[in-house]
Amino acid sequence: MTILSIRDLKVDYATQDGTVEAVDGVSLDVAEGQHLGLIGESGCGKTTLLKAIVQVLPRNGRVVSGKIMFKGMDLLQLPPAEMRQLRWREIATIPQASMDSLNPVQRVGSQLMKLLRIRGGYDKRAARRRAADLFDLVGLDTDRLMHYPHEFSGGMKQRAVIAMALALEPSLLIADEPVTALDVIVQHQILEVLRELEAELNLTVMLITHDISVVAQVCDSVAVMYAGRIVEQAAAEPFFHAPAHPYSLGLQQAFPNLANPRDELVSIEGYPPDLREPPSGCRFAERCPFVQADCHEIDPRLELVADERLAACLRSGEMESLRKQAEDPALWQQVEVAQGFASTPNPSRHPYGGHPIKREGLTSPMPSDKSFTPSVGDGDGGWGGDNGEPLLEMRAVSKQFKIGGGLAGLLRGDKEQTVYAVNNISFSLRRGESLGLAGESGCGKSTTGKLLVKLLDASDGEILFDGADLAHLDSDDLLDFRSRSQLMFQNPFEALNPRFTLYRSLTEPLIIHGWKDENQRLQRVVETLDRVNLRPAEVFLDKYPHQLSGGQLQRVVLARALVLHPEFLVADEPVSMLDVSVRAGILNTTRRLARELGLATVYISHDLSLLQYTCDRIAIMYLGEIVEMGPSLEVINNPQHPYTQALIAAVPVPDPTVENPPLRIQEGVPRPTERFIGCPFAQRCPEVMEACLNIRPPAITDEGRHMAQCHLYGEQRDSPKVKRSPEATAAG
Amino acid sequence: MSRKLVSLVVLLLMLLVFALPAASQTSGEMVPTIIVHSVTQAERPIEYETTRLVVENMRELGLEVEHRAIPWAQMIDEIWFSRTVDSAVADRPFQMTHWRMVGRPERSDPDEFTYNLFHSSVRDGGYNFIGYNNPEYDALAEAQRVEVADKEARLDIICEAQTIIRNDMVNAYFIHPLTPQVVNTSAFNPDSITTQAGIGVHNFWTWIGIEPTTDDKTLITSTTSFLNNFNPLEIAGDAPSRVTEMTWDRLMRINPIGVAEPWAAESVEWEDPLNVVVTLRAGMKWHDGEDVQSDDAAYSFEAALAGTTQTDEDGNESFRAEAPDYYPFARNVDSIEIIDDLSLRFTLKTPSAAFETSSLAKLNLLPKHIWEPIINDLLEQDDADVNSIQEEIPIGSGPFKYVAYDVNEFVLLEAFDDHWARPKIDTWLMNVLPNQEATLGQIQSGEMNFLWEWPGDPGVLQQIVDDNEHLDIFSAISIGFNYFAFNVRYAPFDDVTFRQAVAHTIPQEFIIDNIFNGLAAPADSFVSAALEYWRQCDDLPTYDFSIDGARELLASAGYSWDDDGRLLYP
Amino acid sequence: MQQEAMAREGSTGLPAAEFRQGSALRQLWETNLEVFQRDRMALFGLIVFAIFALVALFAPILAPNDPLTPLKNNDGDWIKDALPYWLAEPGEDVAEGYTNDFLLGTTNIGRDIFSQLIHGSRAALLVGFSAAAAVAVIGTVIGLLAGFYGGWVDSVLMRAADVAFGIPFIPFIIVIAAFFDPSIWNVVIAMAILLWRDTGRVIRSQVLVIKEQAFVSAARVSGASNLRIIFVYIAPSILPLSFLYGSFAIAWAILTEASVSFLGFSDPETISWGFMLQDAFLSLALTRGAFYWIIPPGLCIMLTVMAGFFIGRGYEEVLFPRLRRM
Amino acid sequence: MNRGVITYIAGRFLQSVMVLWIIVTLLFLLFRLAPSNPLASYIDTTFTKEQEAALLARFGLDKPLGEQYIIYLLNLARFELGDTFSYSGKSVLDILSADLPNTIYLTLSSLLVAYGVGVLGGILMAALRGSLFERVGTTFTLMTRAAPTFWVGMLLLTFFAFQWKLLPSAGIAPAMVRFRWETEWDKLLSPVFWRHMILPTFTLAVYLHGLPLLLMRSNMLEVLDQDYVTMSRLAGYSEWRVMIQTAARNAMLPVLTALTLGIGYSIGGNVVIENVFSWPGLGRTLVRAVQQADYPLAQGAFFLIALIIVFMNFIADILYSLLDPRVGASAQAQVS
Repeated sequence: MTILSIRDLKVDYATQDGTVEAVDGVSLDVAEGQHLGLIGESGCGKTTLLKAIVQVLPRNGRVVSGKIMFKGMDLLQLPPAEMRQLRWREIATIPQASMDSLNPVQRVGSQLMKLLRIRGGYDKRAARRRAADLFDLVGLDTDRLMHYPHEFSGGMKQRAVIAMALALEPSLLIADEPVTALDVIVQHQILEVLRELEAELNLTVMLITHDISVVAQVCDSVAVMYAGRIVEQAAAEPFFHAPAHPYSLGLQQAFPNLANPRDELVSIEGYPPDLREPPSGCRFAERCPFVQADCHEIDPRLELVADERLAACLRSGEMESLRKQAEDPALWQQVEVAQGFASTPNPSRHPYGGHPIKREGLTSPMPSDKSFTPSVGDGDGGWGGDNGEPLLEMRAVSKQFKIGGGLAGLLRGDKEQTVYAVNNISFSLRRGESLGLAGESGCGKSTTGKLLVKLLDASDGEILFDGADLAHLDSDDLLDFRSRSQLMFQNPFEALNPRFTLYRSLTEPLIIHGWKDENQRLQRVVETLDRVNLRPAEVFLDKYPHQLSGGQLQRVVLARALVLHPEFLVADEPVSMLDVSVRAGILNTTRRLARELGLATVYISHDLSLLQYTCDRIAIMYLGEIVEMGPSLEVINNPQHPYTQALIAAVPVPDPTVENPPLRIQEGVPRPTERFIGCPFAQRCPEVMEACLNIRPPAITDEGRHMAQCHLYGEQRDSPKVKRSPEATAAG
Repeated sequence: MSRKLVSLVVLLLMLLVFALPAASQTSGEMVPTIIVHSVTQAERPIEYETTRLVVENMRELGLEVEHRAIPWAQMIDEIWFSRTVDSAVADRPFQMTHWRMVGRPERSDPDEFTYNLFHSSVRDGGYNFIGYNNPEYDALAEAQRVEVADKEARLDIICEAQTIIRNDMVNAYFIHPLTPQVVNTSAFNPDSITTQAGIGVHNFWTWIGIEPTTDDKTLITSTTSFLNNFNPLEIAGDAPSRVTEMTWDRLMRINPIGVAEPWAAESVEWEDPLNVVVTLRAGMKWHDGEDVQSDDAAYSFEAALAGTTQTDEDGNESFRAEAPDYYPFARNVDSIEIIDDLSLRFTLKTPSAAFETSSLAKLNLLPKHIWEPIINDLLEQDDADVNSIQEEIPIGSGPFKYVAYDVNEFVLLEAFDDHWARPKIDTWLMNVLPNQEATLGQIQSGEMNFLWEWPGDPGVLQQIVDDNEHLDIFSAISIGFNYFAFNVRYAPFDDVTFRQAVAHTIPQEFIIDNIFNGLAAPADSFVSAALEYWRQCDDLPTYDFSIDGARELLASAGYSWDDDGRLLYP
Repeated sequence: MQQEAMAREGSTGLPAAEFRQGSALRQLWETNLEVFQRDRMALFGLIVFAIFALVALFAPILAPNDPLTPLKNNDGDWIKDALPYWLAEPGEDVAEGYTNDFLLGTTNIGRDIFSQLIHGSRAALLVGFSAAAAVAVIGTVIGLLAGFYGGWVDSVLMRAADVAFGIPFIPFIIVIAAFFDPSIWNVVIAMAILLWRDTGRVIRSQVLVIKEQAFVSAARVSGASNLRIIFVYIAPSILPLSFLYGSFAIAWAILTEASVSFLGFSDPETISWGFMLQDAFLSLALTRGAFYWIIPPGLCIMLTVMAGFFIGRGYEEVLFPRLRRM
Repeated sequence: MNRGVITYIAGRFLQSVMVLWIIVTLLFLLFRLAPSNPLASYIDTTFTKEQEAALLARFGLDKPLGEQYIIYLLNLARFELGDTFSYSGKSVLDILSADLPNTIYLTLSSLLVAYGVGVLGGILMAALRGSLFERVGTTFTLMTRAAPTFWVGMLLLTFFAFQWKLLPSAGIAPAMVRFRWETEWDKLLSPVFWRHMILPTFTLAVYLHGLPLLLMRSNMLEVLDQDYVTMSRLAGYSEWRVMIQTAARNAMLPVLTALTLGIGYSIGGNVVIENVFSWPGLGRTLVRAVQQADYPLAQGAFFLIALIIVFMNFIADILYSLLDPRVGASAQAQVS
């Protein structure tokens, strides 16, 4: 039975620069008990659709036409009071950024009880009982009912929000990006909770996400949105095995898959169309590798292409063969170079207009990639690569921070605390080599990155760069080091000075390093922009960061890192802020350039599949220590440390037929303010032995390549297991 | 004979002293910039405007003149404590300033002004801050004090003193203010209001004589100044002084025409120039019910004389009075003898014409049973005097007694039924109301029925009275006066001619008409026209407003002007 | 490769100098421009300031009479309390010979109110702008230093701010004004001593935010020195904030100057609107209902202060877009 | 209350004491090094050198500066503010303790009115954002903030007191009423007192309501954008509940802090209004003390106002940390 039926829904937003048709004729049915995953990249209208359903559109948004039938009622016709009654009792929502959805100044339990009493009609005692039950249901300790939201970890807040959503036993649950921005282990556990609840409560779920692997794990059917339209709708299994729309194909190919690694990821280059003036033909045509002439003219309708499968593509008939072609990343690559400048918030601002530059206009004066071939002994110096001595070496490096100290802290009554961010880590890196640092948030990987480029100084140990200790550089040497090492930042929207034109941002390092000749600087900047595939470079020079999209910005950030021709690059979560469809493009470019230029690279990411794709070696960090390190494939396919095993097991597989194994560890990294005598992971380790609690585990190496710091492989391997009560492993 | 000789010598010496600084000026030198002080416009607009006007006129003489308007507190520093080059608190001694003397009943006798303003002995720390030093004048000032019996002889001396001062032009007097007071004549019988010479209608005689026309026998007035304290041994601001005068009786009081007459004393008999017998009225009571007796009266003087002699490190003895404000008025008393319950005899150290006015009519009668313990206590302490005393409800024997007060807010008095001159009103209330708008609002609305003082624009008051039938304006020439004081110690004000020339730049009439709106009388002496008796002199010299006259005067004394019109010394 | 790129130079057709314009200053200018383009009220404020600035500049020309010298009639007497000619009924007390100059009548001692009003703009703008400049400069420098260097510098400066927050503002000015020669500069000095506190704190916290931003780290990684980071990266980002507080400071300064003048602690030789009101208050303009004397200075104060507020809010809306009207 | 909160409060308290000490020291230096003569108010015809010396001794002004400072600090620590120059037999504390309640009544009543109107107005403005009403309303509020309070007071006086004679123009009550008050209670229970309070309260409120209104409005706009507000909409709470219980409640926190701070600053800022309405409070006493050069009194009044401000700043910090559980020991209230 269909519980929710959307018919030809149109929603638009009035903005200063025109009307944006955010949802443009969407029709969708959700059957009772169905678990529908709605996927698409940011700005495709999926959240707007949700807001339209529950009618909380922002002031400038309005439903233009269409129907939203819920259990036979047209929600759009309901008086507001009745609609309000429906909310939460019938349709519950887990909003995006649900971490912030709890009132920060009210205890979580009170919020839950207030909901139960006001909306659910419970009396005080019943509400308290029910709240405790709900906490149980989502796996939260009932002692935490009287805690404030800020005392909860991210995963716990998410659980609490789920508990609230389920409080009034709704028939439809809409979850908007429920696991985004959570660590992989937490993510895994939240998904597990959702899965269990679906089964237990027979919920109808609509899950909105950009992450197809999440959908693969939780949903039984899928709808893909693109530019305000639904372009494909299908049951999960057929969808994942044989997508019926080029966009779905691209999405699927763009996702790195641990289990089934690809040599080159697919990137759907380009950007969704400007919804103020949507194209008359197929909206995906600009980015589609299979585009043909009529695609630009004819607007394809969502049609039944197979059993219970809907797709909106003129070439849906030839999908079988297109799927084959799509396997080849080169097909998509073609588009990468072709795409120029994306639409910007205010096209009137800059002289080059806001529309994608047509292919024919793109005859770059730079020929192909040929000129990028590194030449040893290049006059500029630094771009050469040799594989001999390590370029960089970390020797037993530690970093502590003190917080809340000082006179002011004393007066304020703060207690001084030490955070042990990085503990005794050692590794070395040769020119041209790439190393990945992985781990949950707070494991010290970003601190390590900052130590490597001397944004921070080590508290103990030595960091040697080309033989020189970073701690003892005089100002000339420091400047030299600065020209040879670079950092690429996580958030491209913050990494560039919003007040500088791109030219200014890119030329700054050159000015600092004494490039006096303006023309030489310009030349270098243009050349570097070309290298990162921002072409024609001249178009970008006088742009401001806010005029560019995230993907473009991240390329600029990369260009800035490379403009001095460094020898060493740290990339801190280079794509985590970007849409899946463009991630691959950045990664491909970075990886290609690193290889071509012989850069030594350190990638920092929470995403193992990404590291597997980009790195020669991977190091897994936990509480400031490297617990395992080795060649990427070795680490991924043959993890030794229980923590690595857990991390890998937690990564969702973008295949509904492969179910993630249950996790044996709990979420929740302890605060790094205490030092452990034994193994730092002992608290959470499923294999914990008595030795782990008291003796520091040794680094066990396998032929000098694969290292794991764990007692399981050392002399203490026979130490008795520690029996642990379930509570001890529970969240906390 | 010998005195005259001494005077002559001193005069010569003085001429020398005056001549020296004058000689030190090279002839033809430019007269330096002159700074004229006044208070700010916010404090007293009238004084500020007058000064501004005169400064403008002085510039016409070819002088560079700066008008320095500063708050009163700072003026004290720059005038009072900056008399000479050596003692100047500010970086220089003052040159010329606007100043004013307010009228008080005890100033009805010319002694205070005659002596204190100009006698050379009070040149360094006293009121002769202008530094006037004229032995001839000193002799007169001393002589008028001795002429107790012969009032006419004294008048001659006073007249001579006035002439000298006028000629020497050490103070350029320009007005005696007319103090305007507004009375609600629907609440009081206007005929029952007494005008006291030089003071106005807000005087003791009015308070006891004013007749209410309705059943509400309350007189409500207000002051813009401060109600700091009600202490019979402390001279505070104007307003509290008027209150203490109503609540503590005195042996004599200054009557409406400015002469001391027996009050709490039934009689005051001079046995000789040094001895006077005072007999109290019978049956007087203190507000607490005790009888007023001669030992109380004697104690009132003893309290004022109380003090300790201290010896400092150098062996110098100094006397520290417990009642420093009243000590000077009792200082001349050598001994007091109690004759019986109601009479007593004062023996003076030196004959004094002003004893009745400035001592018998000045000192408040104190209840000995209350004040003796207080004074004895104070004598034990080194660092406290009567100025740190405030009785909870003060006890006097005057026609009004205290009901309640709140410093700087109000004071509420009630007629004292046991007084032999019980007032016709029952209640007397004074509010502190610094806000003039509020004052006007209240007098119009009837919230207040007796406007006591008016520091603001007199024209406004006139308009209010014109607009309101129930209000009447009363005004009287004050004993006080406004003037410009010159620091005669230094050039150019050490030159009589120069001072006289400056006097010619003061447009007396214009000031009276325009700034005072006619509510002022021209002044030419420190003795007000209100004190008719003491003005029975030959006409004093006049200094008409005339810039040209002033320039001629300067030219004749050898001053000249340079090409830019700046004034040059002779 | 260099040659190749040199050769390309011609093909881009863009001389390097053209991109140099993308300086922080230009951006700052654009922010300022944006404030006044976006916000009509801010533009209104700017125009008000401009008009008053012109009036102040040309006050001696615009004012028909000297503001302090009483006007005299043919008899040489002061023309006191003359009504504005447009208020006076025929035959009423309007001064002969001056009628058309008496736009707003005269004071109780015959000063021309209109001329005072014009001259008053000088004091207001002088005090307003110099106090604002002092507050903004001191606050910005202190905020920058405290935020950027942290540690004991921060501790000392922020403790100083706490002290400044603990000192009552108007009483402080009164005491200063009473102790030193009355002058409009007392207000400026007192504001400079005390009011940097708000600016300083806000700028400090903003610097803390900017300092942690990736683009600053990026500059550091590129080898930029502390001074370069402060002046090239941080300062331009917080300057609009200084302007915001500066424009509010203009408003506060004008208001404060008026209050202090009203209490009688100002320089009587300097005509200001507050002084006029004090003069009116003491001269009982209220009782006489001389609204032509009371209303104009108050309106002028209100107008200039509002101008400061409007401009400040304009900056606020550009800097903190969340407050923007939707 | 846990240990952390207590150490936090203790720390803040210590800090406030330090701040106060610095202020007090500055105050001492300011008054001692002032150019005017401290004895100006004593000058009279009969003033002699000996008396001057005696006076200096009486007020301890003859001692070396360092000694004076120590004595001054010790006295302050015992809350002894010394004797006034101009009121015999009254200590500074006597005068100030009579003024303080009046200032507090005026401050509290005006803040109460201002914050009541401001908070409600702010909510209304936020709810009606973008409407003509909002635009006119905020502009009007800005106008009231831009108008000098004394001028507003003057105009109100002119109409309500002088022209229409509806309300009294000055003071806290006629003396005939006032002298019957024996305790503060008598005063507070007297309708006459409240009648006198109307105009100054209203004048102050006209000025003061702007801050809470604008603050509330912008806080509301900010809070309404927060996810937890969306969440409570999604949860089906009524709009009233969303606006008032969730949004307004959270938006109120900074306003409450501002109110706490406002008490301190208003007590210092009421000076002008107290003078316009002859309100016998700290501000009027301060101005008169300065005019009379009664330095101990001026210094005492200044100290008392500073003490209240520092104390209220302290309370605001504490309040903020108590009201908002997120503000841990390290956070600092950033409301000004």
